[in-house]
Amino acid sequence: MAIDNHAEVTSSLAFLDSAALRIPTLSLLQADGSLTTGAKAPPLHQKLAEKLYRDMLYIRCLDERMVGAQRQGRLSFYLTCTGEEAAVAGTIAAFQPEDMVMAQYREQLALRFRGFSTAEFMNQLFSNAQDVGKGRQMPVHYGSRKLNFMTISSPLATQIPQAAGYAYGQKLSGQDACTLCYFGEGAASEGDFHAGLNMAAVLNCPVVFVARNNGYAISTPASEQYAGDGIAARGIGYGIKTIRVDGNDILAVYAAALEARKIALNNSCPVLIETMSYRLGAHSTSDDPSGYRSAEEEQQWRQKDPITRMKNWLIKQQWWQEEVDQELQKSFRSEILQELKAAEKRPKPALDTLISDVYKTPPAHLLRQLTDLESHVAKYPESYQMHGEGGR
Amino acid sequence: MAIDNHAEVTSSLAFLDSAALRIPTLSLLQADGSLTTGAKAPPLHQKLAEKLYRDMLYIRCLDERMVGAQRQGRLSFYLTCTGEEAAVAGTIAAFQPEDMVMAQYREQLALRFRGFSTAEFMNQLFSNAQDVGKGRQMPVHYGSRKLNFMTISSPLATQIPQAAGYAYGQKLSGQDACTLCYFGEGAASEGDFHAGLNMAAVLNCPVVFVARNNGYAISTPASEQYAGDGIAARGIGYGIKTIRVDGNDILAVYAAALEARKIALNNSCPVLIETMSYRLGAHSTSDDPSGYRSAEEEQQWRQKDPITRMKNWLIKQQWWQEEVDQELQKSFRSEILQELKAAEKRPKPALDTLISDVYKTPPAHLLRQLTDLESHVAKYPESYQMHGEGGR
Amino acid sequence: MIEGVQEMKTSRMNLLQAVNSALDTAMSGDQRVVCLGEDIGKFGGVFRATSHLQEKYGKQRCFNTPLTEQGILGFAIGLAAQGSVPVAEIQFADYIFPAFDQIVNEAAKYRYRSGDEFNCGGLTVRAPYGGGIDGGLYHSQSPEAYFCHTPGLKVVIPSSAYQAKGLLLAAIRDPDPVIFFEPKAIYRASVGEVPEGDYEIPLGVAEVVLEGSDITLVGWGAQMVQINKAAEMAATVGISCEVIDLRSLLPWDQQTVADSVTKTGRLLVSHEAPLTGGFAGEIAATIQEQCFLSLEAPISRVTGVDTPFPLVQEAYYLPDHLKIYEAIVASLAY
Amino acid sequence: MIEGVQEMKTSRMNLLQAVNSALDTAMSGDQRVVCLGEDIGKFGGVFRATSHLQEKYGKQRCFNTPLTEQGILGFAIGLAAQGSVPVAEIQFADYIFPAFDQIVNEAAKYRYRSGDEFNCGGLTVRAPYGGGIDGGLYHSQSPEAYFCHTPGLKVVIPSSAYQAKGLLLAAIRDPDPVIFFEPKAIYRASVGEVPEGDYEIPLGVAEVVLEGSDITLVGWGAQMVQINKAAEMAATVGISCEVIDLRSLLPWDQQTVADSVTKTGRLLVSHEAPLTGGFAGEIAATIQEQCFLSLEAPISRVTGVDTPFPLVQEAYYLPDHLKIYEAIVASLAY
Ligand SMILES: Cc1ncc(C[n+]2csc(CCOP(=O)(O)OP(=O)(O)O)c2C)c(N)n1
Ligand SMILES: Cc1ncc(C[n+]2csc(CCOP(=O)(O)OP(=O)(O)O)c2C)c(N)n1
Ligand SMILES: [Mg+2]
Ligand SMILES: [Mg+2]
Repeated sequence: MAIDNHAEVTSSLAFLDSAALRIPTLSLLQADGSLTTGAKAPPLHQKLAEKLYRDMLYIRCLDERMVGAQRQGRLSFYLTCTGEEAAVAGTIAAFQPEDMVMAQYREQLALRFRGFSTAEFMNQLFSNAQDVGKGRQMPVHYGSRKLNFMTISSPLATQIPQAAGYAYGQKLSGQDACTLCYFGEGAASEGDFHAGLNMAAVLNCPVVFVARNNGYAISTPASEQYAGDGIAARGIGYGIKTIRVDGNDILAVYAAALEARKIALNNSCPVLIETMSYRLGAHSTSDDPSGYRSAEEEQQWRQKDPITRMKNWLIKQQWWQEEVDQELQKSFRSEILQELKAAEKRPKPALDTLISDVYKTPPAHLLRQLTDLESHVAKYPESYQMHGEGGR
Repeated sequence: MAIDNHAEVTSSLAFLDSAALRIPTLSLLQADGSLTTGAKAPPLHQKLAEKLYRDMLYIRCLDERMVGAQRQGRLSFYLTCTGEEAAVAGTIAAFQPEDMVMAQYREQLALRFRGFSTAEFMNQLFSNAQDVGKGRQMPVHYGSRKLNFMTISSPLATQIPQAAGYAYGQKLSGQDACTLCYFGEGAASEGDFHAGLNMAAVLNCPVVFVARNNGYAISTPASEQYAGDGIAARGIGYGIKTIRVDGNDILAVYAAALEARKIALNNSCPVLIETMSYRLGAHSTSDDPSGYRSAEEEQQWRQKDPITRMKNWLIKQQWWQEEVDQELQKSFRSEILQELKAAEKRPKPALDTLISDVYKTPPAHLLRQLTDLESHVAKYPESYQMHGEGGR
Repeated sequence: MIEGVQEMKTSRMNLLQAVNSALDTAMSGDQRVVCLGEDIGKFGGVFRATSHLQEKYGKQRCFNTPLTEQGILGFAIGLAAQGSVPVAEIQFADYIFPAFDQIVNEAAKYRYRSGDEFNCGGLTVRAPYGGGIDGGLYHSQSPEAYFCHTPGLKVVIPSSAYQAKGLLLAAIRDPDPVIFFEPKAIYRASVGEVPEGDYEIPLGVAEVVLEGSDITLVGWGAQMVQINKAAEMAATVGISCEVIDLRSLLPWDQQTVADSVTKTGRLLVSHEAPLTGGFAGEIAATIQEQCFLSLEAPISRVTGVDTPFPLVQEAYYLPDHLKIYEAIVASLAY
Repeated sequence: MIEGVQEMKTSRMNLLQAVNSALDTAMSGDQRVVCLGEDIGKFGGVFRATSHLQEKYGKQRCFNTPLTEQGILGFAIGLAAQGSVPVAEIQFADYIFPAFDQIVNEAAKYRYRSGDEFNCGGLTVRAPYGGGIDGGLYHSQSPEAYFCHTPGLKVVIPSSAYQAKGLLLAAIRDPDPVIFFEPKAIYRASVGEVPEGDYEIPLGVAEVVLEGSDITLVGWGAQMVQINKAAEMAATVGISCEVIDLRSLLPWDQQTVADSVTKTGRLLVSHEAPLTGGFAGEIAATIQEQCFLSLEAPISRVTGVDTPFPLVQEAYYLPDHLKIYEAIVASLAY
């Protein structure tokens, strides 16, 4: 019968507030690479640990290089993961290739982890004819069917209810797979967040939500985004199993994510992980954070760099040496630069990519518009240079 | 600095769930009209108590009569408050006439409490020329500027962020008044609920939200609406002071609401009250609950009737006698029937109410459309009979 | 008529039953078809379009959602992207707007923005629309034009029981997202013989309901009742109307309309939605271009007034057969 | 030119600065004016339209909201109903859709449904719109037609710094809710002398930018750049264009356009939004009716293609001066 689960009764008039629910932050790894007292490291074996570290380093190199390239005017836009590498690496590593990833836009590390190549990054960033997205979206809106990475969409939070639905479909069709959904603490203010988490809980969807709380949504600090105890406290309200982790601590993130996937699949239910971290860079290349936050604040967080922290741990494990680091970065940088140069020279998509994929098959009116356009362009070829393939 | 309020750290991997936050239900009055042990009644003096009881009884009579009238085909639609009278009466009574009420649609009791007359109810229900709403909305979409009761809008939950904004405006313009916003547990699934509560909390809006949890949204039971601990648990997530009350217990509701208004105005902040009750009738006259719930379930809740419970208390206080009840109902019924008959005979609004109020001043294209329509109607007068005033 | 349909066993159904039959047919034929929406489960929906489907196909494939249209659409898009074939119900078309972003920014652009890596083509959104039920502002709207301005969507509106089943089956199986508006005013009033089996009516193709020579009348959904009535009235004064039921609004069958106007020299388009920005404007703009030299009178639009949908003023607001008839006469007299 | 404006001190401003100046003027003149939106506070907005307003008028009157467009609109409607005069910013017009329900079901119908007991007429919604900044699908859209189909709203789009300030001040003080789209492509490129003081440009009135005799060209916002360029090209081959900047789309100035077309006999309408269901259709439908006997060629629409807004294909998608010029020539040759 309805409502009877709210059974506990009181006769004392008391309002509860955030203090009634304090969600601690899971933290296993200290800045120097040693475990906190009482901490138990997750089963992260050497090979995977090294891969994660390499991927984090790679993305740091990629981000630095592409911000530079944007400044040089070689591409219009870029957006880094800097500061949040452990939050992304630690979560994606706990999932299987069959699991669908539905990300916000700052999770290029998840793609790298699954094998997205430098050339693939570059083709998207430079909107060339080899971009599987056909050059239609702004830089960093990656997607890959073969890697089960859903194409990024700019409107924030829309992927959250979609992820619930995707996960429901996975369950319905009997797949042993779940969905991993990333979003920022800013996006969590959207109505779609509410709809998505509530539906996932009510409809028992095997989806793991990762709320990347990096303290800012462009210029808006978390303190002007919400008044409660972060995003995690909301999970409890939806009846979702929830954990908060130190997002700069790869071990804590990985431990939580491993367990989260298990719960989601075994119990057919959603799980929420809130990763507490900091966006070390600008929001994007269009942004200048000095207009809304202090250099000191940034500096404090730079000292908590998740990559350094992991390196210290790896070195303590004797799985890594400082020297390898330099070499690796060097080789990453040269590979990136080489692919960048190649990608920017590749031809752009053909004219007809303007109208394909609007529908599965272009209807008559779109074909007519294309034909009209082709004759117009033929009349003014010099005015419409897109370096189209086949001279179209 | 960002995030540092999430300070508590743990090294043990544990997911929290609904069990981490159990919100009890405030209950003061028992079925027989006696207080629960340890309960302290709120300062509800005799005159107000009697008024509340009369208003509850009145609305019960009105609802019964109008459901009957709908069955007779005298009006197209009606919707009752039956079962939730205490939840509405107990809240509205704690507020001042200057406070704005933004309701969902099942809160006719709040209007009655503020002095909406039987004729005013009827004019709206019969869409006649005396309806201040000019006959434009379906029955029960009441509104009254003079009573600070915002006109009801059918799209659910839209009033929730609006209430936050209204309250912000009250504060900004220095009014010593707040906003009282009602909605159902079903409406609380809408994105607007999330936006409204979060914004109210972040922007410090003096608004009291009353979530009427009556177990159903049309046919959908609360168990298919949410998986957490009701609506109250969400309040904590937003950092809003929150209380859950037995919605059939007028004393508990009134006590909570009095305190809520105080908190909202003194602290300039939102407060959330969840009233646990049951929709005893059909969703509306278009609905038949036998298709989705059992008669036994209804019967169980009928025994918790909030009006009977209050009467028992009043009688125990020696403020009321059973006999008065019968008389009062009789006089309510005859007044209602009389006004009903008068209202259904009143003329309908004039033709030009079709185009007025779309804008403050009708623009040229609308005036032209009206003129065209007038000549058309003049040609076929018998086909467009709206009993318009002045034969228009 | 579709091939093979002639031989099928038919039964008398109203439009609502035809919708239910289409859903039943789709669900029984394809495991991947899933129905979701507010109150559509055990209860079968507030209009009962999904009656008995949960009984037949289980709670996993026909289920109530929480009360959130943006959530329903988001969820359904995800389901479709995954490979399911969701049919989402929005309880009234008036309540589709909270889902507008998911529809126009997400569903409509899903395939395009990914370069066809992903799509949500399996998605169908059903919603009862239109006036005629004393519904006032929020149980009467005809929002089709909003969606017709959105490349990537298909928009379909049946006007009879037979059409409802055939078009809905086609919509469900169409590889693009389809918005399917059902004329609730004639949910029960529109009754006809409907094949019990499986058949489709192709999307994007209009139906010439009545051949005529003096003027072309174009409409869709419940408005066809008014148009047909007006055509009958016109016939009594010797005016021969060609009546076209558009059925699909996006993409719409320009050829059939243009051919007809080339023949008749006159066009009238009628819809319940307000005039300004309504889809009649698009049709008029297109046809004046394609048939410029054939037109003997201005294209006439008979539509709702530029106001919100009223309640007691509804009869004044609606473009009924009398208004259409008058416009026909005016066009002929031009 | 507005009366009294001639004597005002002016300074050189771009369109963005003119918007900022309008907000500053409105806020300093009326305590009730409040600015809200994502990142508009301390930071002054991602385009800096609200620069320094928080500094000047305090955090209570110029503030960041949480990241929720439906919330921003709902909140602003409540503020307006209460008696404040909110100016809500939507960061990009592409992100206005989550607020669609609050705009079309709530703001547009607030006064009507209450019989004028309540209204939210103080509301103004500002949003940068349009292409030209390499923004792709979600930083380029021109959604004006969606709003123009919504009685109860006013829709305004400036095309210059001078217009931006005068129209925005009029919009803020207008007693009806106004959607104000700002052409971000020319935020900085459009520079001109703008009065430093307070002035308004009336809503609902078009501006004849250039008089001519052969064809009427109608547009708004950033598209005026292309239209003017095309008119110049046409002049070099002896075609005389009358150029009309609509400025207000809802309600729109039918009289000025109809008078012009009656004179020129030809009409071309251009906008960035896709063709089908775009506002050019409404204009064409209206004018073919009002000027039927004057038209010497079909009304021509030069618009975006019926696709989502692309990125690298943007130059193909956009209706530029060359496409407009070709359509002018074709119309004259008809
Ligand atoms: C619906 C919508 N509104 C606004 C924007 C503009 N916008 C892009 S990113 C962003 C901030 C997002 O912050 P957060 O979710 O915290 O993610 P972060 O950038 O910190 O990773 C905003 C406002 C958008 N993309 N979509
Ligand atoms: C946006 C929107 N979606 C759907 C509806 C249709 N509808 C009207 S009432 C209702 C159920 C509301 O339930 P709840 O909020 O619990 O309120 P209650 O009726 O129980 O008081 C629904 C689905 C609506 N009015 N608005
Ligand atoms: Mg963030
Ligand atoms: Mg309810």
